[in-house]
Amino acid sequence: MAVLLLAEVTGGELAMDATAKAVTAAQALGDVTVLAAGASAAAAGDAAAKIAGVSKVLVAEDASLGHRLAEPTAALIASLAGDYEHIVAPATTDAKNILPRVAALLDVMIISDATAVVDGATFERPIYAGNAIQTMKSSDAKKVITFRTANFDAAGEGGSASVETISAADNPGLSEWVENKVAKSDRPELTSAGIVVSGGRGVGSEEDFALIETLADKLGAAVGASRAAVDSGYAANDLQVGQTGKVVAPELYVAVGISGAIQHLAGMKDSKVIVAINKDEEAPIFQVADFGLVADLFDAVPELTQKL
Amino acid sequence: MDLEFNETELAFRDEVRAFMRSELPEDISRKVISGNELTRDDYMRWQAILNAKGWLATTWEEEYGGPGWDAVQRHIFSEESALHGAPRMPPFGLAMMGPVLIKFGTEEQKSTLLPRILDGSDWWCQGFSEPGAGSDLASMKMRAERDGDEYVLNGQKTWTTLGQYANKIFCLVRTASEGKPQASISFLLVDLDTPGVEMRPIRLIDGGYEVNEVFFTDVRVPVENLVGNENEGWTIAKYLLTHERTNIAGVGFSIMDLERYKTLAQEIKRDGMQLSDHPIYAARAAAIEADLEALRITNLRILAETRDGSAGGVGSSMLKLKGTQVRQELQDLYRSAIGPRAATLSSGLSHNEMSVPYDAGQAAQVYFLHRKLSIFGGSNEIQRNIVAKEMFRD
Amino acid sequence: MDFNLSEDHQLLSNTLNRFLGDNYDIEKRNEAGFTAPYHLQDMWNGLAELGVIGALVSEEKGGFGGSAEDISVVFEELGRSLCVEPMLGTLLALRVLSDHGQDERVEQIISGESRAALAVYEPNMSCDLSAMEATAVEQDGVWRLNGRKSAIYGAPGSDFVVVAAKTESGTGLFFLENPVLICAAMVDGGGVADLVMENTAAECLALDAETSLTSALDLGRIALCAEAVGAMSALQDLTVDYLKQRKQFGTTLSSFQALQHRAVNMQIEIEQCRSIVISAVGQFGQPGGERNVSMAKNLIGRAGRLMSEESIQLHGGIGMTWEYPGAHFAKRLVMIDHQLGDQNDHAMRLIATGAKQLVD
Amino acid sequence: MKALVPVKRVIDYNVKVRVKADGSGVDLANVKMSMNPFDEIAVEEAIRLKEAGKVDEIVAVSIGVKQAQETLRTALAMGADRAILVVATDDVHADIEPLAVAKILKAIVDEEQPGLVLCGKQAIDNDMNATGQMLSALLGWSQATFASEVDVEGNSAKITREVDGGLQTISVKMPAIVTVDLRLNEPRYASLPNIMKAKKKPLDEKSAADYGVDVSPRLEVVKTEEPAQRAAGITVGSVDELIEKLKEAGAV
Repeated sequence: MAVLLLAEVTGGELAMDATAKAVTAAQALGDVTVLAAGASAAAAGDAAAKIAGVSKVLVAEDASLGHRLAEPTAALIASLAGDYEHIVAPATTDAKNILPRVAALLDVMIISDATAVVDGATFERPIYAGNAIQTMKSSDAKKVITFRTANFDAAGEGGSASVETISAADNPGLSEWVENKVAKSDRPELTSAGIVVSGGRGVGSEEDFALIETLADKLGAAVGASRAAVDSGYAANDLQVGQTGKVVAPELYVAVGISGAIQHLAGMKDSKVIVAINKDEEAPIFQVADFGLVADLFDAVPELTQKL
Repeated sequence: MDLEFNETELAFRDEVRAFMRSELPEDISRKVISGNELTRDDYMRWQAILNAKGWLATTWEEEYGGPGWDAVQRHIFSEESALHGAPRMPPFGLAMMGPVLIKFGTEEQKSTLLPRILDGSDWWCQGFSEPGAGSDLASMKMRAERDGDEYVLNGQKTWTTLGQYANKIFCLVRTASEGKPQASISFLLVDLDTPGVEMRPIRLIDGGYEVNEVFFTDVRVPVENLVGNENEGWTIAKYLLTHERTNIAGVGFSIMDLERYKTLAQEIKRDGMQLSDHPIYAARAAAIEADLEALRITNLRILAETRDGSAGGVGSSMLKLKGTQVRQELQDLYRSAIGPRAATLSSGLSHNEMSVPYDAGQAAQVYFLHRKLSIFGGSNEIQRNIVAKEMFRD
Repeated sequence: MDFNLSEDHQLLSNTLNRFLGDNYDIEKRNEAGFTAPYHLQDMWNGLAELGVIGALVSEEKGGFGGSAEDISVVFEELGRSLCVEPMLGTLLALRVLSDHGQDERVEQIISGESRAALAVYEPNMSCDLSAMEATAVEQDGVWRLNGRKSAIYGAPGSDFVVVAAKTESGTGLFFLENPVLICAAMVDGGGVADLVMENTAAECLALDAETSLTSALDLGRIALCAEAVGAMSALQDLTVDYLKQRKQFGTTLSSFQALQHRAVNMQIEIEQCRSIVISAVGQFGQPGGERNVSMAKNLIGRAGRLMSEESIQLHGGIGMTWEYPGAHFAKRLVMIDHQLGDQNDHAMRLIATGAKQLVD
Repeated sequence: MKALVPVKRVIDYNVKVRVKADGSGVDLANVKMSMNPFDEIAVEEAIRLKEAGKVDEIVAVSIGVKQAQETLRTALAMGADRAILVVATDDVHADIEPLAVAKILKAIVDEEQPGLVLCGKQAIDNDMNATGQMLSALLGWSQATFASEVDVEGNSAKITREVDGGLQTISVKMPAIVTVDLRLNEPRYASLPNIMKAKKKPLDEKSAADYGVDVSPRLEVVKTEEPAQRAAGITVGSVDELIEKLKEAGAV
């Protein structure tokens, strides 16, 4: 019972949080081999080898594997698939791009965004924006799964897995990377942050979104936003928390001026502690909040920032 | 959007109509339309006619002697029955006992009891309610203690409709003393001529005799009379009560009643004014007519949902609620239309002596009797609870 | 027997639902509905572009629909978002214009280029056209109108008004460009006007248009009833949500049986109203179909008041505030009864049209 | 160039989903159904490409129950030229898995030879996010997921993708599969004249068997449950009280 886990590698570096959480999920299925693939991936492979519970690391370095283009990476994974019963990854946008392609190459179904492992063939996953949880049993010989990291604890460090270098598969040459526009930020990454402060339509403007950012910086938190705030242009696309955006589960989630549409709740309701600040006492967000403050955010947020 | 029945359904309706016109005895329909009590013989005559046609047990599968109708056909049949003044056949054997036996009975029970329902050998009555358990049926108390191959029954049942005509009763009995109240109830069949069974009439508000109370003192019943397993009675009772109830809205009855009122309103004068021209009466009748037309369509809409397999349970609750409101409103309108003569008990005068149409003399009594509509079959408040539960579900 | 909307109607309903949902929130609506010209020109243009105005007239008359069902689909959606756009007045005017060969004017109205209203009602008249007092007399080849018209829906800001007035041959229709109107907002938002005519010169469209007028008014009634059903379901959603959320005595209002039962009664009446609209739509144009229209208007009048009063009561104080959307739905549902004949007028019409044979 | 747009009939975005009491799935009885919102964006993008002269025919495809015909009419009313309905089940509760959908789509692509397939990035019912990627693998075509900008130029297309941490632009060879994200465009409303015109546009009905694809599921649904509810929280009266409670909870 062997598991191949696609490590999350960005610019040659291992995204430790996402990868370590997926390792926890994968350990329930069998012996975990991590694949670190990229234009440069050796350092990421070494880092993955130190995750407790990883028994082997494969490092594939090739220019074609840079920027996570789906076709060459999927071809590589499919070529390795013979040795593994499970092929898994953290449910990042990269893995969501690649793993369904792998599954189709192997003629099996994908199980995306799994939130729990019942047994080697049976998994739980949310459907309808988290309004229902489905338990699914796979009849495929190989299971291809992405795990929603918000639902698993990160595996610890202290492993010492062997590292083996392998070569890339043939690059079909169907697509090329052009450029990245990465939001530069010193703040923690949204999906792995311990604290998230999110703003909604109630914040009212792009300028006033600074209120959210100031509070986040005070708390050492990542910044998130509701779809309404993103659509209104107050916040960048990649900050969207919700069904069609990021799913987060930090220790503390502070929702400011967010009414709490079900699609937003789907992205944050697994957070440990939820705080809601909204002037509308009927806002649905209060139904999931541990601590609700009915107040004008323009008074409450600066006060909170100052007193913390 | 299409409000009409399809061609097959229309042909079926015509067939039912022709049957009603040629086969329904006129003396029976007169009684039904005027609200007179039917005798056991009246029911048995109509039952035999329906049985001969194969149209008696409308909800049974064909292999047991049902006609194999779908929901729309059953609706058409019950509407046409009402519109032509056919008796509403007591549901206890045909609509309750039969489906329960088909679903939960042993082969032996099915093969002996089902034919007896059809040919009229058995008239079943219902032993559910007790003096201390009405809408809250799970609080019933009548006990059945196991003694060898027999159960020994002690307790009382009440509101036993037309028990005076019956030879058999199906009862909910308590067969265990522990656990949830719902989990210690069994479904038991009892011959009414068993020693220790005593039936007494309950005279109702209108002076008539329709329901009974039944007393059980050390009544011994063989264990073979159990339906389903011991302590499975609640499941069976729920199945029986939620088993599709056709014609719950009683649209056909109300249409007949409205027609009857309109005829009356053209015959009666009040202070020299034709009642049909009396602005207050006419306005009330107009409002009822609007409500009834809406109800007719609501009924068809819910029927179409049932046919398409997506009806929620709340549909029949809504139909029961509005249907009984409309019917009670009509009884009230009819009663008031009669005027001062409504106060005269009809049994005191022969039809020839009444100056109003022969069937009008009983209007007040029928009005009082029909207060039952919003109480039985799950009171209207219970129906509101059912709808509310669905409405306020998260 | 099929009570589902046809594919086209479902699409039309979806389009309107989304268009109004995206562009027409309650604050915007309240702002527009009480400020002259009591509607939003860009919304009107949007509705014209989507072909919604054309849905009120048949294809042969230059529209895209025109059946009673088309009209009920459109108005139910308008009701759901409490739209104050002058669709009712436009419907009435369009129908009589298209009945009398005014193809060019019909085309202009459908495209949104110009807008018209129909002046029928008078201070002393409700449903019964024979009670009309306004007159039209031809003098030296010019028709002159006298009398006062009231409750001309959608007239403020319209380009012309079609006026009904008594002629020697019956109830005629007259065309009045740039009329001098006494304009006001309605209690529940939207524009309305009175028109005082003193030897006012007008173009004659028809000398006896009673059949056409009655048909147009009946379609208007169906439209109002469908609008009411849309408004009722939106209001019921608000009310049920409120009962589920609002807590008193440590529990949600929805756990109190006294309130549950009232909400259930409301729900049943909505279903009844939906059914009676289906009945009126299905019978429109059939012999006796006007009775179903009157049944609908009568029932909607009674149920609208029930919905309005009960929803306010169930909301408590918040239901009384201008800020709360539910209050405006509640107002609209009562005021619909005042348009094109109320429950009593239609009960009278039912009585007057006599008994219909229910069993054939 | 021909564009193929697969569209799915799903429970309407605004409907509150309810799990059936017996755990067999979600309740779809009397529930409003609509086109998957991401698929609407894909249809809109195809229309815009056609308006820009880069696409000359738009074929909409839906795979599922017969009622999906209504979803295809929506696509036609928006501006698609013709439609193919593949009836793969008559059970409204059955969800055809992305793998089976991708296989049917592959067969249609082989027949239709489009230069571009535009899909929604995920369907809002099963949230699987897989069909486009799977179709791309089966065809051996280039793949660009989560597109927020699509720029077709001759034999290649420049696609900007929404990825973790920002945006990535890639260039793909045509023919390509593009899955679209939320912010690519604002779909238009189907106007009534266009709804009427759509009635006359061709809609072919096929079955899964016509394409020789086995649609039996690989994943068996064991049960469907309501998600765990969060325990009710408390309302605090002031910022000070909030800070105090957060300290008590160890959250700050």
